[in-house]
Amino acid sequence: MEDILTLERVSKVYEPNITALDEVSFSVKRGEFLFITGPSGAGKSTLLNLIFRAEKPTSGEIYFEGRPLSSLKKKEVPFFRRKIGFVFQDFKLLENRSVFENVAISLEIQGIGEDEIRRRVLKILERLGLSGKETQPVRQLSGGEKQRVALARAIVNRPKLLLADEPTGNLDSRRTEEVMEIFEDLNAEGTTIILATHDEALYAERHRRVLVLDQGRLLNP
Amino acid sequence: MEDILTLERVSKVYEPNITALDEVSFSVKRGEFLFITGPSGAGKSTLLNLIFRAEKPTSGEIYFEGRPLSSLKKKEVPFFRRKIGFVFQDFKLLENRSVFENVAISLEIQGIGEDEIRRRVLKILERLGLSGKETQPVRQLSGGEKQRVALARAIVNRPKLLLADEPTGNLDSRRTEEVMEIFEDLNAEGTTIILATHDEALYAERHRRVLVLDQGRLLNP
Amino acid sequence: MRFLKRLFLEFRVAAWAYFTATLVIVLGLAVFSFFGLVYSNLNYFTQKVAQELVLNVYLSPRITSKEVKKITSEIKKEPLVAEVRFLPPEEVLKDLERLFEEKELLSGISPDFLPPVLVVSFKDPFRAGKSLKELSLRLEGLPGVFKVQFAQSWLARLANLRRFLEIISLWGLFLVGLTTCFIIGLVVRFSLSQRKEELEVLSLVGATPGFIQGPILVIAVLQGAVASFLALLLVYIVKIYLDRALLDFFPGFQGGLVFWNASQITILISGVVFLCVLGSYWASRRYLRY
Amino acid sequence: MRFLKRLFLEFRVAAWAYFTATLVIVLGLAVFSFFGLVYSNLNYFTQKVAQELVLNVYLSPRITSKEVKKITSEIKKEPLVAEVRFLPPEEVLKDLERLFEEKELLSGISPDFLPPVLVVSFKDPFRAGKSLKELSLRLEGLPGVFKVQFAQSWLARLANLRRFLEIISLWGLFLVGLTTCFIIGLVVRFSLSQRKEELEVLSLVGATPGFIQGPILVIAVLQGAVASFLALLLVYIVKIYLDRALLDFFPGFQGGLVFWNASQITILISGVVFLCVLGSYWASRRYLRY
Ligand SMILES: Nc1ncnc2c1ncn2[C@@H]1O[C@H](COP(=O)(O)OP(=O)(O)OP(=O)(O)O)[C@@H](O)[C@H]1O
Ligand SMILES: Nc1ncnc2c1ncn2[C@@H]1O[C@H](COP(=O)(O)OP(=O)(O)OP(=O)(O)O)[C@@H](O)[C@H]1O
Ligand SMILES: [Mg+2]
Ligand SMILES: [Mg+2]
Repeated sequence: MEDILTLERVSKVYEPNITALDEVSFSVKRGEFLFITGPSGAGKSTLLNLIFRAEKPTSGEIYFEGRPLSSLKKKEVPFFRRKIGFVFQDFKLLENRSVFENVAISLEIQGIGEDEIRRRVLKILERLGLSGKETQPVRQLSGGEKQRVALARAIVNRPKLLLADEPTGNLDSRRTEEVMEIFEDLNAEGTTIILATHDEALYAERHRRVLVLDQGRLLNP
Repeated sequence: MEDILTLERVSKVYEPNITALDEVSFSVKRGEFLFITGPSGAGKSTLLNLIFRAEKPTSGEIYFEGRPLSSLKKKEVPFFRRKIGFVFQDFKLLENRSVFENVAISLEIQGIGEDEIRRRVLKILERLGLSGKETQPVRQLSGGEKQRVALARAIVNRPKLLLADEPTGNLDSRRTEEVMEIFEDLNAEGTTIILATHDEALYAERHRRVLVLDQGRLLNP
Repeated sequence: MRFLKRLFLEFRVAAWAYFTATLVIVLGLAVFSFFGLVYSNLNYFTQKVAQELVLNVYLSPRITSKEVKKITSEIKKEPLVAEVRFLPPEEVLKDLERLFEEKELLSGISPDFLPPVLVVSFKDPFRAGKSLKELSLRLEGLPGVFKVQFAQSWLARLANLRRFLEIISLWGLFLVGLTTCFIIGLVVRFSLSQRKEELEVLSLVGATPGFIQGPILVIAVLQGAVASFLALLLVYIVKIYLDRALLDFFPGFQGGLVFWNASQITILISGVVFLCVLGSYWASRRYLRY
Repeated sequence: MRFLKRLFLEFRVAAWAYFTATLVIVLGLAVFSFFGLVYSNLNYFTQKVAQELVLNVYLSPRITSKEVKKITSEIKKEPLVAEVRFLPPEEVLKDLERLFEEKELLSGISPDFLPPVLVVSFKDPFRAGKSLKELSLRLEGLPGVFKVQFAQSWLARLANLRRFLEIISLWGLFLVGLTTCFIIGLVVRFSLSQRKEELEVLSLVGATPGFIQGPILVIAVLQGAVASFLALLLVYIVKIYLDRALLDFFPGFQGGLVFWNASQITILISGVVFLCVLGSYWASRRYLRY
């Protein structure tokens, strides 16, 4: 199978002297389920941000479906991002909007019909145990509930690539199991998944490729 | 040993009909190390918020050192809060200020001398692996780094009671070990600790009292 | 339909910010248009007062009516002149008597001693004012003209007053205009900066700039239109009040103050709308992350 | 020392917000104080022009100087009167000649026909204006007074102009004042609402309201003082410019425009400081969580 994503000697340096990523190179095959792990501050979130083009690398190049991200024009960025779902570590939800609106937003921007949106959003909310919370503003949710809303928003539009940054950090073990099951289902349907986590239990016994980052360097390329 | 904290049939209802806590009663002895666990949305954070008087219970009474919190005047609240350290689940840091300033703030408000502040803050930052990050603004930190800053701020003024809401959710296992060690040390020095978490590994094999919340109700009072 | 819903949502989420921002714009604009009003009315008012000022051309006594006609047509050729009126000596005496408000004072004067007068009024007294001296010299050179005289001191005084008011109003208008522009821009920016995170998040989940800014810009248009309409309404109410108040002081006062005309109103409203849209556009653009 | 450090920190963290807020306040205030200035100068100016208006008391011809003295002292008793000047008939003729600007016109009039005149000037012509008619009737009743006459129409015209300007300036001042207060309050609030979370966090870690609000309020004081100082400076510069400009139009103009006096400046500055402090206090209080 061909590569959906390729990183070539990607570095990210924050001024003045923080090297968050140091010449990272790897490829991800279409349909792969990849774990990225490493201690706190290793550069996991930075790596996902670069892939999502929320930030630009200091040097090196990232290819998505064969196309270098540096060649993306500003106008193309939103359309590029629609192909990718991102569960942010700090959720990045619209705090004053309802749970439903937060999830629906990623379908609305694509001009999908209202009924279709309603059906898909309610289905995913139910699967994540958020039924009954649809109209509650996100700011009133518990930490775990917010995390699940962020997850719902990332997967509701069935992205080609799912980036999940610590998606179970606020969830109890039963919910974590459920979420991992959802990930496995999505992966089985063809979604490529990159999951950043420090929780060894998540990838243990799963026999997936695991990349280990430490101080911005890839320990097992 | 006498009770430092007593809850009597404490309920918290969010309008219109969310019962976050339902007649919870328990006591905490001075010097105890208590775990509160339960699934996402069980009411753990709500419980800690009520003890900290960030919110007021709908009914019931909370006694801290024998004094009912409902009798606290507005003017007394800040002085009450200084006796308690709180690691918030969403950190609640000053995003635009440096790591040092964020930790120092809880000493500054008490009018402690600058040298003393410097000494204590640097010591705790070192112990939490944040040396070298002192001048970095918090908004630039990684998730786990933020969590450790929040922790540092909560314990730097050696509170009588430490409330920790999911204090290791963003930390890798080695850091989690270190943090738990710090908690044990503090507890050994006499600090009462209430730690809310969904991570069973945290309290397994520790032989501490564990309260289990589910849908706002205490399963093992 | 869909867009309308999003518009409504947009408004609902930030209703307070939009409301206060609009209020500030209304007040700023009201001040601005009020002073515009003052400026144009002062202009109009002094103009009208000055209109009463005339040039008196004293003719030689016992001049023939043919000569008078010739001089009259001569004067009428001047581009500034609006009207020329002939006053025979008897009328001049009556005028003098009116001036002194008592006949006995002038009982020693007989009409024979008095020259007939041509009373010349001007289209634009203030513009005329500048070249009046020149003109009067020229007229004095005409045969049959005895003496040209005008209430120069009063005209000068009025003209000066007008210049003074003009400079002050223009400075005021400039200051108020600058402030209004600045405040509109800033308020729009402040009210959007409160939604920094929202805009950031929207741009991160793949919304196009058009999708995010669309409702914001449409609301900016509405905001600008509503604000300028309200401001004009407010000033119009003040104008009506002033009209009444003025009737008490100027018994002869008629027709009311001058208000902005249709094209000025159009310019004002579209200027404000443009400012709001531009402000919103720049402010919201800052928070998009592409 | 410690507090100063925190003050500096406070400023550093929110420098942009403080800077723009101050700028808005400066502009709003400049507009306000500019129009205050205009108002007091219009008052002063029309007052001065009106001062030139006098009441002419024509006396019976061939009146004795003793009678004149008696009438003069009689008139001087009136509380409104500033000065009484005696004009013998020869002077009256000269005045008339000056009015007509040509001796020949009045060649038929001999001084014997003309009465001597007492020229009465007033302390406050506009206040006098209202009771002038009454006064002139009373004076006419005095023995030896032939006729009382004054340039009523001009005085009335000027008085009306003044009333008109007064009403307009007062409305303007009111509108600008309201707007300025409102904008200061809002801008202070907006700039603090951007720091909502910071204030919330501080109150959650056990800081007292005094600790949190102290630097904010001190900065509000500085902000108000600096803003009103800059606004006054700006207006003062405009005033200097206007002084120069006015010299061109009013050749006799001297001494410059009236500027705010010390006590007015004090009131203005302390009012603004008060407004800033009050606004900051209320705005920051909203975000404390106790
Ligand atoms: N905007 C920034 N400016 C400066 N330094 C930054 C910035 N963002 C991240 N860093 C630094 O880069 C390093 C990597 O951060 P990153 O967020 O990628 O870590 P992480 O692997 O996600 O850690 P965690 O598990 O704690 O979330 C950290 O040391 C962090 O302090
Ligand atoms: N301000 C609020 N208004 C309405 N409902 C609220 C509010 N805060 C919390 N809730 C609800 O109360 C319930 C308990 O919330 P709480 O934050 O205490 O859960 P938690 O046990 O901390 O969960 P987690 O492990 O996910 O953090 C949740 O269902 C939440 O949606
Ligand atoms: Mg991270
Ligand atoms: Mg919680």
